[in-house]
Amino acid sequence: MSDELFDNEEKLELEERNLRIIEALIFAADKPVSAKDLQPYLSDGADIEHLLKKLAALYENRGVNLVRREDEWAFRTAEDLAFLLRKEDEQTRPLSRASLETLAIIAYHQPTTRAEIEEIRGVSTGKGTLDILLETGWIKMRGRRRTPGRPITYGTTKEFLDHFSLSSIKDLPGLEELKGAGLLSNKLPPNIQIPVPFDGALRDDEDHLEEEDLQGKIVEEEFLLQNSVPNEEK
Amino acid sequence: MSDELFDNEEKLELEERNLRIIEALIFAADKPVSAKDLQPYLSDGADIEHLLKKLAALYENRGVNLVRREDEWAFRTAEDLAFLLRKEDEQTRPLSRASLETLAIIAYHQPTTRAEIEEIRGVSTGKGTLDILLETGWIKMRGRRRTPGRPITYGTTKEFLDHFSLSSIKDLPGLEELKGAGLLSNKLPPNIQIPVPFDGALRDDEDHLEEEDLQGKIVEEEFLLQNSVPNEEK
Amino acid sequence: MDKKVRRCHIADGEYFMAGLTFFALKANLFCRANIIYLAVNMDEFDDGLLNLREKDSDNANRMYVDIRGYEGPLDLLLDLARKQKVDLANISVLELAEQYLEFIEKVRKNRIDIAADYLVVAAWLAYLKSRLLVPHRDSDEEPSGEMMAAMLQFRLKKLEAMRKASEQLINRPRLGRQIFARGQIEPVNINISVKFKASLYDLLKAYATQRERTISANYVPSKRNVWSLQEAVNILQRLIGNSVDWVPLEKYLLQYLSEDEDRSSVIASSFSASLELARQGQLELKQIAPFSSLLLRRRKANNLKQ
Repeated sequence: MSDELFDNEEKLELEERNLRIIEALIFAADKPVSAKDLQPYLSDGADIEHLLKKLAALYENRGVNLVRREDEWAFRTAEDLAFLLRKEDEQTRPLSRASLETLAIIAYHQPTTRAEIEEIRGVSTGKGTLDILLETGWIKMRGRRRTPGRPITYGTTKEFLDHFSLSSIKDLPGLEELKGAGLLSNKLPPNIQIPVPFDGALRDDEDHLEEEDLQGKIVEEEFLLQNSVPNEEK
Repeated sequence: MSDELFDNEEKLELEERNLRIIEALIFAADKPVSAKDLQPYLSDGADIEHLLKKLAALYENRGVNLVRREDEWAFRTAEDLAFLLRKEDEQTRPLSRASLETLAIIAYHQPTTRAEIEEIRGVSTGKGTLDILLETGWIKMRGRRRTPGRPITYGTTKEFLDHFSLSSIKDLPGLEELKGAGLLSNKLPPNIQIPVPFDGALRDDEDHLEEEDLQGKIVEEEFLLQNSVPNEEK
Repeated sequence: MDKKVRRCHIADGEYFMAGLTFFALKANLFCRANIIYLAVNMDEFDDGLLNLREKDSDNANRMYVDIRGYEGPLDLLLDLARKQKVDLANISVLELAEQYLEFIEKVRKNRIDIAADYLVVAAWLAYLKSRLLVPHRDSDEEPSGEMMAAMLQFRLKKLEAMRKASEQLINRPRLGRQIFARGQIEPVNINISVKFKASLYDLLKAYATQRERTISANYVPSKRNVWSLQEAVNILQRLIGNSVDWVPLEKYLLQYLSEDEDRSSVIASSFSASLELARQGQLELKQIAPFSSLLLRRRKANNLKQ
């Protein structure tokens, strides 16, 4: 009787040892491990299948589970904790110069079209620039101008005012203030004008956006852009 | 009474969940994780230290252990299973005796300077020796000693602890003995004043590293080394 | 400690002795230049050792001393001290000093180049020896020989302790050799959401800069109306026609002088033109007083001709 007890205890000890070995081997392995891989490390006659199932049961409710993939075994994060392995990371990035310039023009000249922006900047606006600005949430598509080509008009949003700590769009400094701040030189020709920005409701020359605009498809085409560049020199 | 019971149950459930989360996060990470890193994922007011100790106890006799590396935690295969897993890695060349001795001196005497290392070893430290150790990531430049010549002080890193399976620098083998024998001191044992290895924040007699130190240019010069050898006989 | 070095054997009692770089540093009075980094010329050294070996090969009572495997003089000294087979605390420093000096003599006889620090240490050990032999006087400012010897013993003990510690350290279960981290790391998927930032100043600066840039690019300075000489001649010819009355120049130019900007150019050019026409004999010029109006008329002779 006591012999049997002793035997049993020894058996349990051996099993425990086998379990620890399996645990360590699967943990350290750089890929899932099969029963065959484990065999050489275990005591003779060990029932690997049984041991693996026992180990899997041990980890069943833990943060890490021992899972079977076909005939191979690996540790994996418990499925309900998978969210831990997703990380939301926020990156702050400064706006590129092109984006910043475009944003500034939209702010001052709104409602304005892409063609007008290009005309003021003297270069064509890359497709990405407006996309990025739309992504920032600082500008929005307002409507479509009632001119040939029906170009989309852009304007700034409340988020824009928030970000730049402006209580209203009229707080944007005017010509004299820009000069006073040294941002504009005094040698400018007298005919330079800085428009009064307007971010209110649609103007008379603006139509509502169409269904497809709202779905994010900007249907302006190149020839429209070219044609709609107003001739300022007149 | 039943409310209390319920509260208790809820508390246990919460703890269980926190344990699972810690388990999953440390399991998934590729390097030791600090309590601070775990914090955001746990319920408010969770006692992380307690949870980590509980989890460590849970894994104590398993094939994989939760081990402490200073203020960070990681899962590592059990030490007693080393014979199973032993791998001779052929890629990393073994450390030279000079490097190993230098490493030991830095570990036991930290924060220490090159001059002090040379003094103990009785030879000048080859240019490569410290470089190699810095490259292993086991030692780091800590700061500069506030003595003439402002020599750079060296100390060990967390990677050092992790590599040599030490929970903290106080676990260095034979440390107590050495301390008792006054062998970590610069002075003869009779006037015992025993420095203890220290890998914490900069000490009173250490300055921060300078910009160029961090760029990897060690600007200690030979004459500094010679001049900064402490005068032991006084 | 496995030292993969050539061994040399020398006669019993001939210990290779070396000293301490530390003391070498201290003793740079003895050897100002090339204190530490003068290497032993190994080739020559080896030859010397070979000679030694041949010479002493018949000596049955021999001792092996590693040379090349030593990490400097202190290392060698430690090994030699161990060969005294006593506790480091009980080594005879005096004996070590004597052995060292004998060694230096021997090596010099064999013309083996030896690093300067060995020589420096020899000098230091000779000094130590003398301090040990001469009784210490209280008035002595220098540390006693016993003190210096104790220091040397202490240093040897420290080095030995560190050596032992380094062995213990490297024999610990090491990550990636005996202990392993998780083999399959589960990558953390990071969703990066980009947040843009810009300051109002940046915005205004950008606006002002580009407005200024594009305006200056389009700016065309208005062309100043400059009459060339030929133009002025033609105009003057036309204006004067066949008039033979004296008429002031500015009266002819009345319609051109209304523009302030052009005024000086018109006057200058037409004055030059009038001189030119006078030279050609087509006009006659007259001025009644200095700075008064210039009067012009068609020359009569021409009129007659026409």
